[in-house]
Amino acid sequence: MSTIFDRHVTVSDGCLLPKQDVPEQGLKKLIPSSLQRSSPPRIPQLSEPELARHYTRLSKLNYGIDDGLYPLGSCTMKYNPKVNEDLARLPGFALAHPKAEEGLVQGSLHLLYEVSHILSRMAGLDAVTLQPAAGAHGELTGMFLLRRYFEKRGEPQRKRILLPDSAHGTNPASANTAGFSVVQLPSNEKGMVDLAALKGELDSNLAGIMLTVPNTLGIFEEEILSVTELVHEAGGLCYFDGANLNAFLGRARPGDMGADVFHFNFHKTLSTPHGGGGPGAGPVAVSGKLSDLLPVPRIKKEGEKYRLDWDFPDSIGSMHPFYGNFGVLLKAYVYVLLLGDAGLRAVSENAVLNANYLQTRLKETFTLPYDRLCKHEFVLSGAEIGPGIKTLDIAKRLIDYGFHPPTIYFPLIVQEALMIEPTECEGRDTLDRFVEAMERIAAEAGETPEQLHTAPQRAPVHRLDETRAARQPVLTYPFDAER
Amino acid sequence: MSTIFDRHVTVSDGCLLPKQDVPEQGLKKLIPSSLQRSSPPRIPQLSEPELARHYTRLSKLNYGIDDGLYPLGSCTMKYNPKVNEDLARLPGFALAHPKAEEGLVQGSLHLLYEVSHILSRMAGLDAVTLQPAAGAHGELTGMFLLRRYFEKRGEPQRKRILLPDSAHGTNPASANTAGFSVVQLPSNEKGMVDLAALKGELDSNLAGIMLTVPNTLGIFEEEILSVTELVHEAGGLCYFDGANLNAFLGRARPGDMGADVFHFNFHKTLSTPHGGGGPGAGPVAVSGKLSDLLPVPRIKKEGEKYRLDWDFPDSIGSMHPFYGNFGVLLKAYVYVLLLGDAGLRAVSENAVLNANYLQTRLKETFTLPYDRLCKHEFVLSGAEIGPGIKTLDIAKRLIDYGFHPPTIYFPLIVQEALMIEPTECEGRDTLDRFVEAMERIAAEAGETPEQLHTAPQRAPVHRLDETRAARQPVLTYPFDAER
Amino acid sequence: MQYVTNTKKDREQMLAALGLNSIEGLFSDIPRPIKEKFQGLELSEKSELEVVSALKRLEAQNANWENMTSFLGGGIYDHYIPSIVSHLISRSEFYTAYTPYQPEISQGTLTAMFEFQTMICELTGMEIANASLYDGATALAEAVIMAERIVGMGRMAVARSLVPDFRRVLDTYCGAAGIDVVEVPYTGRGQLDLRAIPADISALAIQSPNAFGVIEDPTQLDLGDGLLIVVANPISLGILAPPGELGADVVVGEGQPLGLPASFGGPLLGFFATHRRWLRKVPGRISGRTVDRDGKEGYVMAFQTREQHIRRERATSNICTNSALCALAATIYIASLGAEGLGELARLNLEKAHYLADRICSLPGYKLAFQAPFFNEFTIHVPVDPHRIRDSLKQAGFLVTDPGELEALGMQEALRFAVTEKRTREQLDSLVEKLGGIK
Amino acid sequence: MQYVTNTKKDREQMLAALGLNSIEGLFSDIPRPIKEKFQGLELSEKSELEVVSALKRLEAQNANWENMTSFLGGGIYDHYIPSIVSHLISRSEFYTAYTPYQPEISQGTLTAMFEFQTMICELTGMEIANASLYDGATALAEAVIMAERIVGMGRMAVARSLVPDFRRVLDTYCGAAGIDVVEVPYTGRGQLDLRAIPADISALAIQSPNAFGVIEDPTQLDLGDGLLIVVANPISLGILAPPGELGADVVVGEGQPLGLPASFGGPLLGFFATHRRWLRKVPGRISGRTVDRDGKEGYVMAFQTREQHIRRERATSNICTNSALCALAATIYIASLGAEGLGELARLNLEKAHYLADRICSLPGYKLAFQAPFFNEFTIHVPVDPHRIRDSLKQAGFLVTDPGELEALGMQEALRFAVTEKRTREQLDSLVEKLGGIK
Ligand SMILES: Cc1ncc(COP(=O)(O)O)c(C=O)c1O
Ligand SMILES: Cc1ncc(COP(=O)(O)O)c(C=O)c1O
Repeated sequence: MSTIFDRHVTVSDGCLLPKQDVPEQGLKKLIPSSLQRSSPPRIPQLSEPELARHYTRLSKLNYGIDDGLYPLGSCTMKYNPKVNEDLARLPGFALAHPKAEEGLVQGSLHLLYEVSHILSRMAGLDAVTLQPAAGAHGELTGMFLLRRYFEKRGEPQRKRILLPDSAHGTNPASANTAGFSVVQLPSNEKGMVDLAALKGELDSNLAGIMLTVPNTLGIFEEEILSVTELVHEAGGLCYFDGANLNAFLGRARPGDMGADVFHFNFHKTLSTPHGGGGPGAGPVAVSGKLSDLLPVPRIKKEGEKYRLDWDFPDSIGSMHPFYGNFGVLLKAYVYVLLLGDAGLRAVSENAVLNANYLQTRLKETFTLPYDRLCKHEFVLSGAEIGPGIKTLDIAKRLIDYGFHPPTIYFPLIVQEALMIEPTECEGRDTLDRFVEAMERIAAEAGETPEQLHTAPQRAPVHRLDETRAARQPVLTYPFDAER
Repeated sequence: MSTIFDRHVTVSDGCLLPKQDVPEQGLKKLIPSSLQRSSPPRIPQLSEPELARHYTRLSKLNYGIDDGLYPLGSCTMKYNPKVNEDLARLPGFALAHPKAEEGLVQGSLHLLYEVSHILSRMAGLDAVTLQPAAGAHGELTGMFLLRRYFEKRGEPQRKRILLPDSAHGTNPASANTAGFSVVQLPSNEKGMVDLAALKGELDSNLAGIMLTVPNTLGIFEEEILSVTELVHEAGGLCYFDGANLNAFLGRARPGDMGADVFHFNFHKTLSTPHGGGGPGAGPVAVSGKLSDLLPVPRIKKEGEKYRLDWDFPDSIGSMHPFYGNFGVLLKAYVYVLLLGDAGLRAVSENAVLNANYLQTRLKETFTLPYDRLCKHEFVLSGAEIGPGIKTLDIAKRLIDYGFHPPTIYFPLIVQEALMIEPTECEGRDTLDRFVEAMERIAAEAGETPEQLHTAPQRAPVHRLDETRAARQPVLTYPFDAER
Repeated sequence: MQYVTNTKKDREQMLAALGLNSIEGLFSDIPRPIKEKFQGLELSEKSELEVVSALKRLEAQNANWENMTSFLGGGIYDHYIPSIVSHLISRSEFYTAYTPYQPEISQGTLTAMFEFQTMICELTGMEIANASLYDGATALAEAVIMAERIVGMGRMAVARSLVPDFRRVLDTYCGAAGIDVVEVPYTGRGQLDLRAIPADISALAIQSPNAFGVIEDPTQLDLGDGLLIVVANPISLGILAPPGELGADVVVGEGQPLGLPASFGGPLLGFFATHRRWLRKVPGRISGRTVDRDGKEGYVMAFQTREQHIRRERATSNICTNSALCALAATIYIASLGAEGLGELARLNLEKAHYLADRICSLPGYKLAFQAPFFNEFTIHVPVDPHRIRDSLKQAGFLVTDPGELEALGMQEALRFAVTEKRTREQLDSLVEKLGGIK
Repeated sequence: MQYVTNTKKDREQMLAALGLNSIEGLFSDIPRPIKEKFQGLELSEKSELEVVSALKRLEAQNANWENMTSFLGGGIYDHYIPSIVSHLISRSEFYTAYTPYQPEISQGTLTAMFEFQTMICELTGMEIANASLYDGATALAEAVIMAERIVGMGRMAVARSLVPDFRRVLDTYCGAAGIDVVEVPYTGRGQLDLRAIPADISALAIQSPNAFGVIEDPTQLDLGDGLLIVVANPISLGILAPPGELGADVVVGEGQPLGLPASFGGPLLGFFATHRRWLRKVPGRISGRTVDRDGKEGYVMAFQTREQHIRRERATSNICTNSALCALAATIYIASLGAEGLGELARLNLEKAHYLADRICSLPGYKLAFQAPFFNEFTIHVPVDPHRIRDSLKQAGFLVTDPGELEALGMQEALRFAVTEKRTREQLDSLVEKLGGIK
């Protein structure tokens, strides 16, 4: 893939920038020479036509949601409504400066206020911070809240966080960053939290548990109420990772399951685009006992005016320089307004229906380690499908069939995992075509395994050598190297 | 290529449209049943995700300017600045209704007024109508003007229009539609108007001549001043087709060459997108003697106010229901403001340089029937490049090399014509790659002609059977046919 | 200049390759007197930032259109355009492509054209449609020219109730093409006066709903050899009988209501549908299905022989560039609604318009100008100088069409209101309230 | 619901295939008490048209930002964003894609990430950079955490002249991570007080230009084992020496000035650059070049082993989703300017800011708060209550930052002005005129 550094350098003759309209004093006079740049950065300028072509070409090397099924488990790759994009670009919103006087940004504050309220109702929890910029950032916020909570209660020794072995990797990393130690809980044969094991970990150093509901196997913890009750009885708090909220949107609320902290993942559940890796939004809702600890500033309504409220002396501080990812929050707000309660229910209905339909059809061909009603996703094992065939091979071969592969090798408790989440947006036709491709791949695995090993063949590049990237790291353009 | 009619039909459960908020009276009461539709149109509704995917997929079957070189001769496929698109969508412009009171649309009228003035200066002519929606529409407007002019002068017998044999097909068609009879003028060995032949046609039935400058061979008529003088002396008028204005933008003006009528082609010269076949704009500039005949309404400035002026009793009428393609005119206005005089000169400089560079390099391999300095384009012949190879084969083979083919089989006076126009936007790198591809194709034509006959191989479809489309026309979706 | 890719060095090298030592050498073929007369625009190059500001200043000279409540209509309507339309037509592969001369790399445009043709046929009840014309008015003019070619009477009739914008264009074309135009009056119900239709015409052109908003009933017409051309509002066809089923020979119209902004009257979208037997007489581009070398389905521009490139002076019309991107927008718009949505949309318009009409008629002195069915637009006889009403309404942000337009059609003391799905009951009620206050 | 593709019939058939007879059967695993407690939002489904209107009404509750003349800064600046940036990042293949877990069909994102990393290294003078973090403030916090992991002193120092938004986040992270934060005062020139730097720190964090707009000179610093972290304004690096050349060990900052709208403070773009030797300690995604089976060049996410998926609790950081699309915007923005354009842009900012500063200082009682070099932002000592000045300016449409922000940093009676290339001389002059009139 050629980069812009490989391209023709244009020295623009014309004016891209306005002409200087004030008398110039000169760099020499204004900046001490020791603080001036001595040589220009090695950055080419492309003519606009070339710029357009370069990035149009790059875009075509990508696979997006508008290109087809994107069944990345745990990622909820649903359609990103176009209207979201337009509204986030309205100049009154896009140009508003975060340091403007409150009187100039009443509309923006009002919107944030509404979003907080909607989220708090959705979560069934008392208060919300909109600051976290992604799911993992929400987790970190939650962990900071727990830490502060126990410090305030005079229980600073509560430093153990329980985590099912099916948890997403960001959970332990977040807990760790906040100074907690992580204890892994084994899952039982149903893929759920093992209550006996849980009971064995309930001591006075327990800070809490981090759960994903439904869990990363796509299974709803049947004993969820017992789990949260046990943790609460032991003086701990329950953190819920909301990555999988799509499964019960419009039907159930984490607060009613015993959650004390819950993070939303807007770029999954609430239709905001993932942008090739962000920006996202990971607002956090908390139960009453944690609400005074939330980050500042918070948005407050006084009469008909909206204000920033800094007056929370127990607050953990700030997780974001301003009020969270406003542009992303706006898109989710639009989405919720469009859907309303009925639309939200339709989401979970179709998401779960699609997942179960796929699960039922695919388990004929692939191993389904936890065979039960699933929610919005399910996890197959790609092991033993053919001689020397790995899940990676299956994934790459799916590319040849025109599909984005599922999430692979996660959760860790399933060998050669294939984690499949179709979302509510896919229609039955697409699901049937996907099943057909998977069945053909299973057949190929036995008959023509080379086709899998050498896949993808129909992608812009063939299989890439990830090991080499780590062993011989080339992380910036090698200007000086002979290419 | 599957159409939306092949796709899954969705009955939307939700609301795409707002709910009815007035008391309903019912169709039955409001519309006589004989005037009601008895069965619904066979039009599927797609869910928005499916809609997005269908048209995203279709878009990827197209080749656009941002995908690479697009050397369609006579079409001036230059880069379409992105900022044009944004500004045409500004709500104050996009929402303005053409029947609004003048006071509500002063900005729109002002813009149109400015555009007229710029065009009149660019053409070196006195007055302008912005109504024509495309080049051919400009031609028709021009022909209507000529007709009216001679009627008014009491010379209704002037019905003969002279046309070089290199003229674009719309020229005779337009002249014809306006009731003129077309006389074809042979080109001389230099590819220019044959003065002797011209002199032979100058009689009292002469209405005028339609010229393209530079002509469709990309050659500037050296004797242009003699040609226009001769026509004028014979009592005729000179129509200039402005499709090729890019060749002398910022350097010369049709009015100074003797033009009485000149049409601009915005979607060629002035950077407005071609949209896969429009919308365009084809404003017409005229010399003083024709200015009272221009279509109404015209835009007038009175003090600081802009008005629509209907008061031209000699006007031919209206060529457009309103004021022309405002959105397109706006984009060209933006383009001209961005470029200024220096930028316009840079356009013709680079357009002509690129064309001559390509001509010089390609004539080594291909026949160049008129070998001289060209302007913005030139015409090769694809004849005799290999056994049984036609220009069509060369064009299709270029697709395999990733290029859009040139215009082919036009102008008619070159056998197996390949009409190549690189525009100012292309850089030398791209031109060199194109030359290389053409040279390889020439080699293949001798060595592996099958590769040309069966081209394209790397397009979404292979060579399409155009004859069949005419012999067995399928022009709408065959709902009833077994597919 | 940011749109030029060659560097100064490139240019020097390329000139050298041409054996030239200056750019002027490239223009040596332009006669000196011409070059000497040249005058520029006296505009300096500007940055994008400056031009954006300049255009926003111009925009600000317009009224704030987002705050206006529009009842303007007469061909151009204020319908809601779903966001997806603009997103999809903004894919550069669509909007920067040329006319699909090379079908193998233009299947996107050609497939969409085919879809558009099919949709227009479904809506109008005709057998074939072209891929677009400039606008509805020129589409009507082209239809008349086609009719004249087919029937050859040298004259045509047109309903007086045709919107004047169309009429002007029609007259202009007919004038130049030597076709006489005879006007047919309307009855007291605002409909075509069937008794006044002249004989020996190549075509009769009517509009339905017409300039007064009234729906015409052409079922009783008998034109002999003459063709019936119907100008239709495509949105109304969600519930109204397709003109093809009512006897139309050609159905044309303005496609702006199908997902295009008003844009001060352009670009627009002409559609054109007719009988299959006149296939080779239809102006404009047509996409047709065919197969490739391997038998795979694909689309091409069919019947290019009708066009100028090949037959030149015998071409069916001079249409080359037309309104393809607008047709694509309309196609996506229609597909986003589907048959059901189109019906629902039409009903929203219909009911809202009738609600408003009823409310207005409850005001003393206001009454419907015509007792005839209408769709989303209607004409009201008003008890006060309509120009004054229009002015007062404007102050309140309500826009209605110039009564002068109706006066020119013989309707004094009248105003026309168009009501789309965008108008809320609240807006309708407050319009009525405002009207009630005007004395 | 328009985003669901299954029809009612599809759903029935699929349920049947599952052996279920109602949708409720799909949710039988959710304990009944939970379902019984459920309460909805009490929001009905709305059409796009209604939601667009609702959002425009909210927008109208904001000031008309297009008419404001902004001198706001402090991290978020009002630079011009070329139109092409938004067009290109709006290609759905870019903005709807997930993190590039499958590199073979994500080369667009991965190549652009690689370009971004290269550009950041070129601008900052560092060897490696990551592909983005949430924002500049968390990037600083991550840098401190990395420094603590490397040096392990348990405390860090921070310049008092760091913008408060960054400081709050830094304090929050350090508090939770158990890192003590020591504040280093500024001198009378508004620069870091070199004599007040504590010993035994894992890192010193400074900002340049700092919260007063003053450019720091870190060349004389000696931190022992401690790392120097510099928060930089990327636009200033078009003319200012790269921090890497001045001794920085980590350079972080807010990328918003590189082509992102202010958007009320988010989404933003954190950048992070450091020495190659700490490659495996860097938080966030990194794109690396490799080859495919055929030796063709391509890109992958390198060093995923640092990340949570693999090493879980030993992960370098918990960053997963970051700010990829903003980084793409910045990449395109930078490429549209190139090195020359970046220099020109920086000079425009610099000169305009100095022009304004000079003009303001010509007013009686107004003077620069600090005699030190600045870039496009500066602090002025004012003779009138700065809050009152701010209010009066606001009435005239001129926006400046709350003086409270400076007061919290120990600067009384002061105002800060940021000046970008968007400000015209006319605007600057009228600001000065307005200021002169405030008594
Ligand atoms: C279960 C789960 N938790 C947390 C995360 C982290 O979310 P983010 O990427 O928004 O930081 C993810 C993302 O993949 C996830 O799937
Ligand atoms: C020389 C010439 N004249 C006229 C036209 C017709 O212009 P338009 O397609 O805008 O109607 C063309 C278009 O290809 C052309 O090349």
